Amino acid sequence: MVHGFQATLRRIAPQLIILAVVLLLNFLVFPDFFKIEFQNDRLFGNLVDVFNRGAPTALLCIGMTLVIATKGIDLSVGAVMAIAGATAADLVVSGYGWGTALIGAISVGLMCGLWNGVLVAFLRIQPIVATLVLMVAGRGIAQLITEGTILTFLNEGLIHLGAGTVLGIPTPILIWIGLGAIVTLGVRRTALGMLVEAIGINEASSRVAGINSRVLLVSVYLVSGFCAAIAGVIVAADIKGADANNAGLWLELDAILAVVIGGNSLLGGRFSITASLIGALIIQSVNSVILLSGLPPEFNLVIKALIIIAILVIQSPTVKHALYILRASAESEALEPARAAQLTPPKETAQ
Amino acid sequence: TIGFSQIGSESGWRAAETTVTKQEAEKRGIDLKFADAQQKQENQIKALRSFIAQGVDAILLAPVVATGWDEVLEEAKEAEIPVMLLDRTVDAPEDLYMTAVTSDLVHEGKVAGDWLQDEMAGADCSIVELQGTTGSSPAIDRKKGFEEGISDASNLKIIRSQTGDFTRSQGKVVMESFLKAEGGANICALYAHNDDMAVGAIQAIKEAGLKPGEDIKIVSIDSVPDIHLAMASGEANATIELTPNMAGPALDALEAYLADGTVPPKWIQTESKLYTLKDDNQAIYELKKDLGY
Amino acid sequence: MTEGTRPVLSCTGISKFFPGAIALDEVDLTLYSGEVHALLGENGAGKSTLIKCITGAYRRDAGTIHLQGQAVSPTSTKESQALGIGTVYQEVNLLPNLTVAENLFLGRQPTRFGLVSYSRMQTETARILKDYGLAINPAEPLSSYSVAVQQVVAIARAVELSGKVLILDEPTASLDREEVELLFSVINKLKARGLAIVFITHFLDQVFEISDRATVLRNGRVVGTRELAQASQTDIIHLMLGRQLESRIQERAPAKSGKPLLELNNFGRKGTVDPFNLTIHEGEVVGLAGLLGSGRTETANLIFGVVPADQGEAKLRGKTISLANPRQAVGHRFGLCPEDRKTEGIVGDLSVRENIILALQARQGWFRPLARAKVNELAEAYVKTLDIRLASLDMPIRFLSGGNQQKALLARWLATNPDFLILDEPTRGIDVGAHAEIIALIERLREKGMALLVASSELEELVAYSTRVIVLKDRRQVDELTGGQISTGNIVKAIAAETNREVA
Amino acid sequence: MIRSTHLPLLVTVLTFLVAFALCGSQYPSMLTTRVVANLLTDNAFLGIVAVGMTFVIISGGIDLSVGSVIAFTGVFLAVVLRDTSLHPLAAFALVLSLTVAFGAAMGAIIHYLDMPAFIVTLAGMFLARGLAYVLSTDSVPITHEFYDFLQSLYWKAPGGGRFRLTGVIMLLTFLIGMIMAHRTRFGQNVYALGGGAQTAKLMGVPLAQTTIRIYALSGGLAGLAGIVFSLYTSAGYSLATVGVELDAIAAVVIGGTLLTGGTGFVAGTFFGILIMGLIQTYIVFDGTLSSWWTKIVIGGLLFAFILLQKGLTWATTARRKPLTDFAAP
Ligand SMILES: Nc1ncnc2c1ncn2[C@@H]1O[C@H](COP(=O)(O)OP(=O)(O)OP(=O)(O)O)[C@@H](O)[C@H]1O
Ligand SMILES: Nc1ncnc2c1ncn2[C@@H]1O[C@H](COP(=O)(O)OP(=O)(O)OP(=O)(O)O)[C@@H](O)[C@H]1O
Ligand SMILES: [Mg+2]
Ligand SMILES: [Mg+2]
Repeated sequence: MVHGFQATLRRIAPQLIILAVVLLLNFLVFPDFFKIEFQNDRLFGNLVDVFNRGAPTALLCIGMTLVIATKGIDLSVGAVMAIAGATAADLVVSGYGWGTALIGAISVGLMCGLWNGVLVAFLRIQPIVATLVLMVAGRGIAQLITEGTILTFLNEGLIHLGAGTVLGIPTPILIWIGLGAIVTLGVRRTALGMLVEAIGINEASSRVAGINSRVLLVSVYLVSGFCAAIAGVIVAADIKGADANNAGLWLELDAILAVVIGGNSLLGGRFSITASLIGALIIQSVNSVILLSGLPPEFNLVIKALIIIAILVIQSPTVKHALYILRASAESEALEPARAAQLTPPKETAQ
Repeated sequence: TIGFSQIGSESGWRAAETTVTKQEAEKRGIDLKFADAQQKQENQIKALRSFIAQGVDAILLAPVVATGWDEVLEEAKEAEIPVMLLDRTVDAPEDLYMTAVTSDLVHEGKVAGDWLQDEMAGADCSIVELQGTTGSSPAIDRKKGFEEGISDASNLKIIRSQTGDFTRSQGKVVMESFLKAEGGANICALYAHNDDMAVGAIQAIKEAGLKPGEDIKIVSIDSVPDIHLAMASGEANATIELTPNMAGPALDALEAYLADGTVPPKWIQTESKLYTLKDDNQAIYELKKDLGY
Repeated sequence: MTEGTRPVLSCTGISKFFPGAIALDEVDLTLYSGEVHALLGENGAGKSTLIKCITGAYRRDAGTIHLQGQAVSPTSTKESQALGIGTVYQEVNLLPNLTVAENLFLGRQPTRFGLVSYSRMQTETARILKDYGLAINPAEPLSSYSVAVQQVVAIARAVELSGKVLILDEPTASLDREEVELLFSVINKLKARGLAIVFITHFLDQVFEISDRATVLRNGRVVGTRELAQASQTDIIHLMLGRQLESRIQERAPAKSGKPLLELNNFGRKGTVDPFNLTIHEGEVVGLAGLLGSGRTETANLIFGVVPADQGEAKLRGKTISLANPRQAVGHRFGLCPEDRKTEGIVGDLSVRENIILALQARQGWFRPLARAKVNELAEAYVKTLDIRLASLDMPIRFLSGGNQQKALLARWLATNPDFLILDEPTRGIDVGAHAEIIALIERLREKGMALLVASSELEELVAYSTRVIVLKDRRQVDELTGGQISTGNIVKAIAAETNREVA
Repeated sequence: MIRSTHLPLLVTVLTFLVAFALCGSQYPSMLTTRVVANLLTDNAFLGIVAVGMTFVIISGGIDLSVGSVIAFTGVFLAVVLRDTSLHPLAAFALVLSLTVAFGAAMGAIIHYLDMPAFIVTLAGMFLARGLAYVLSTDSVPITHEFYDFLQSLYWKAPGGGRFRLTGVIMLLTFLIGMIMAHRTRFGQNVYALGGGAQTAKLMGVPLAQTTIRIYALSGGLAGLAGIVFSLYTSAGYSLATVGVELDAIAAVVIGGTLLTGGTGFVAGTFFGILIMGLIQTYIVFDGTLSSWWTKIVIGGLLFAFILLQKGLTWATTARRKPLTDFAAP
């Protein structure tokens, strides 16, 4: 397994480096950034906030990574978050326990995933359009549940999921790391990961090879719905209320961005959930820089856009390729100049 | 038949306004055509044009933004359909609409500023501000009003100001970062452009181990039920009411006009009532909680 | 070909490196006006890579190219087209979403008042394609035609673009005898016009029929250039393989008719294949013969459930089974090596290793991953048996040469150890050495008791391994040949007979 | 001759006509020139960006930045006209060159850095709106005689409908777009790119040039739409037209263009726009839907249209196979 670990490390190295750089940026605008205290029975500090506030995006991008690996995209996750949050809130407000509420929210999320999956896998509607339907209608459904108000609740159990701590660590952090680990192991310790990649790369071939691509497709949307439901519950629990209109608004874009920053191709195929999760942390750290910088909010978007563009440019295949050649020739100069050219990586598009 | 072009349902307050408007229309036996614009001006213009094409008797418009209404209002005028503006006026010649029932957003901010100035009574105070959605007119005007309100008090200073998008969760997130960036002890008051953000911020303050309402004074705007609940337990200090009943006065004016041609004033200002801990907040909460907030 | 004339195209010292592999090592190639120059070599020898380097599709790592004495260095196919080099790359490279006419004229559409003139484009297209015996609607999207038709259109496009040099990389792989003849007549015309033509193929008969000279590559190096008038097939094969091809005398164990394995009754699908009856026994190779579009591929796809049948029933060892999709077929221990390896075969970005175990893993289920050791063992074994040339098992399969991809696909199905294996054009794009190897392999599998259904356009090959041949025409079974009846002549006769019957 | 490839277009047109007739039978006042004129005027800006979006989507890409670019254009114009004495026409030229350059820059990044359009234009979306904020968070009214003049250009049809200049601009854009898509080499290259970039490249399509032009076109049209929008509202507002990119994408898809690229029609997009406008008009005429039901119904209708299209396409292509074969030599 040492081999596997090294491969993973090599895969996520660029993301780790970028994360480190953005965290350093945080440190520059706010020197106490890395200070972590134990206060009020909980870990307290900006770094903790990054992990805590990154939870919804991180959760979403677990499912999103799988969906994107199949060459799909799930635009509905933000709306599903709202529906799930509203469901959980509605259940506890009408007197059920938090367990029931959680199960209810998850069931609703799975139903949404099923809907998307069926549209994509059986009706063969293109994912972006198929999930657009739920993205538009879903928020309406959520508001139907809350009737347009912020459905406030006081159920301690439910609130604990979003605002509580376990051994001083905020629960959302534990949830996303836990779920991320479970799903990663779930796809990598079984054949699922490879099969998902196969249908993302060439569905026709995979089908002929005997892979049940439709069920697999539905499954990834189910996972995405599940993750979105959990994220929705966390967001609602965090503010002790289900805000159908704003919960998860535009968060699907952040999740997609995180997956791409994680180095996964939007064209499907090879994926790494770990890298996506780091991508989510990167995005949250960028948000943190913006908040800590104290600049007027008019500049928020420009700053975010510029940082993201910088990250993406560094990540782009062309730049990576150039860096690779630079490194290769530097290394081989020391070793054996004649073989330097041999390290030119495959690149059909290279001119 | 009256057409009502509503902005959307982005907040509890907005939902309450819709509910109240529908109730007011029903009370008067009016057939209300409701159009939700999903926060988009273009949709509101479309809705207005459709109302005109349909030949409604009057139009209620809650404009998402002040500019850009001249053209469509002219069409309405030409079709002799009176237009009443709710909760915000527009930058258009006055003859294009009949009346505007609004609160004064700048004034609201000023009331908040004045309250804080009185409350601090000359003591130094560093304020953090949670703004509304960047670019929205309540955010701009409430900021302006508040700054006016505290301009004559050199002891009051805004040290951080960031947008919380009018939402509870952003309010909480941004407050968290304020608390860390400035240190909880260095913040003496919070001014939030709406109650939802204040409610979120209260949670952040509590999680940081501070007492909202005591360690950090909190003043916000709207007077939604949840803030009164917080005030009832002393976790918030003041709120300025923005009544969701804008349609009532508008419809009254309309009825009077139709009955005997009474031309209403161009601007019917609703009261910006200040609630503080002196009021019976529990009672207000009970009163308001079923209004559809 | 005239000695002493200046070469049209001369390439010297062309090299191309890939990670872990030297695809081309100082390759020289000289083309003279009015010659057809065959480029030969085993799978993975570097033929396609050389073409891509010359035409600017790849950036070459070393070497110079002179076109009519002028040093040129095209950095894109657009530039090489502008220089008068027309190319057909190995896999059909046309755009399925465009119409036939649009494909033919992309980049050089006739215009009128600055706007593209469709009517002219279409009449021109019809005129050009007539030379190739193709009477198709130029306004239909290309995707509605078979690979063979697309191949012809690709050739026609390249011919139109080639002012000086025409390069054809395995253009005849999916063509039938008749189309090949038409192609050759076009080539001869171009030759007479003084073009230099590069012709890549694994059919040596065709090489000797049309080419003047041949350059042979082995492992990315030129091992020799020969005047074909003075060389024999054996010489060339020796040059290619670096060894003699031991000609196996087909001493076939007589077809021991095993138990019936699969019984298809009235099996068919409306508009695709007429209902047919077919019983396949263990230890039998059933060949499917027919012309292009006769329905061989469609029959194979139907039996494997790629396109589900809508009538008839299938019985496996006497029990009725459902064949609604490939998954069920795989579950019944069937295998299908599809005709179109690019779109239905390989999973391009997965490694060769993963491609080989894909079907086996799919059959095992999602939650029972194959052990790593087992995977490696399987993959290595097949790479060795089938002689797949690769730099590493971890490289994405799309970087393999065409013939090696085909072998990897074969390995995928052999790894599942099927009871019944359907092979659709199993030797397409496979070099002579491997070709013989695959025929021997089919023989071995049959002896082990496997049932096989093989569709192929190469009649010699069908004759070599079939114990029974079914002849298809217009999506119908028209004849069945068994035992001693099986010969190339009889198959051709069977196809022709039907036509005569219709005419009569 | 009706070609099989034109089927999706036909389906869209039919869908629109049927839907319009149905709406009309329920609300007869929908069959007036007012409603027709409104459909054109109110959707003018959306139609214009959708033309650009059609090109982008046919090429296999996507442009998420258009909504923000419209907002930026509006704010830019408003600020320039407020703070300088530039003539609006000069300002138009200035802003159009800005947005074309912006689009071209995104195209260049997509091509040269080999990055997915989705992400590049997402960053573009943040950037354009961010720049609009930086220019002004307030909504800035535009008061200029020239604007009044342009707004006074309309033809009042019997029945009260006003056909305005902006509607004409949209129709012209569609016309030119159709010619560009189907009758120019550039258009053919766009389709080729959508069919497969690698293959197109091997066939000699200039990828860099085409990609850059496509996004420049989309950016430019977003700029034009921004001008039209500023005429529509006489103001520039940084929060305007949020999410318009999704409306445009939906219209393009309803119009029969495949998001996977390679097939589609500019004319189809026009009917896609009309269908979307019709849905909205119908909802307002109905007037009983609450905020949330509005969303649900819009989503539901979107789904219904996609399904209808799918069904019709299936029903008609199932039996389609060319009959021609190799002619006997
Ligand atoms: N992009 C790439 N990365 C790594 N190796 C490659 C790449 N492309 C080709 N190769 C290797 O280069 C060698 C030459 O391949 P090429 O396609 O030129 O063979 P070929 O002679 O055309 O074979 P075939 O007859 O099977 O078509 C092969 O071993 C192949 O695996
Ligand atoms: N010459 C042709 N002209 C037009 N369409 C053709 C032609 N040949 C095949 N087709 C179409 O291509 C499809 C594929 O036919 P199919 O592959 O079943 O035939 P085949 O006998 O397997 O031929 P091949 O040798 O190409 O594999 C059929 O739907 C047929 O209509
Ligand atoms: Mg080759
Ligand atoms: Mg075939």
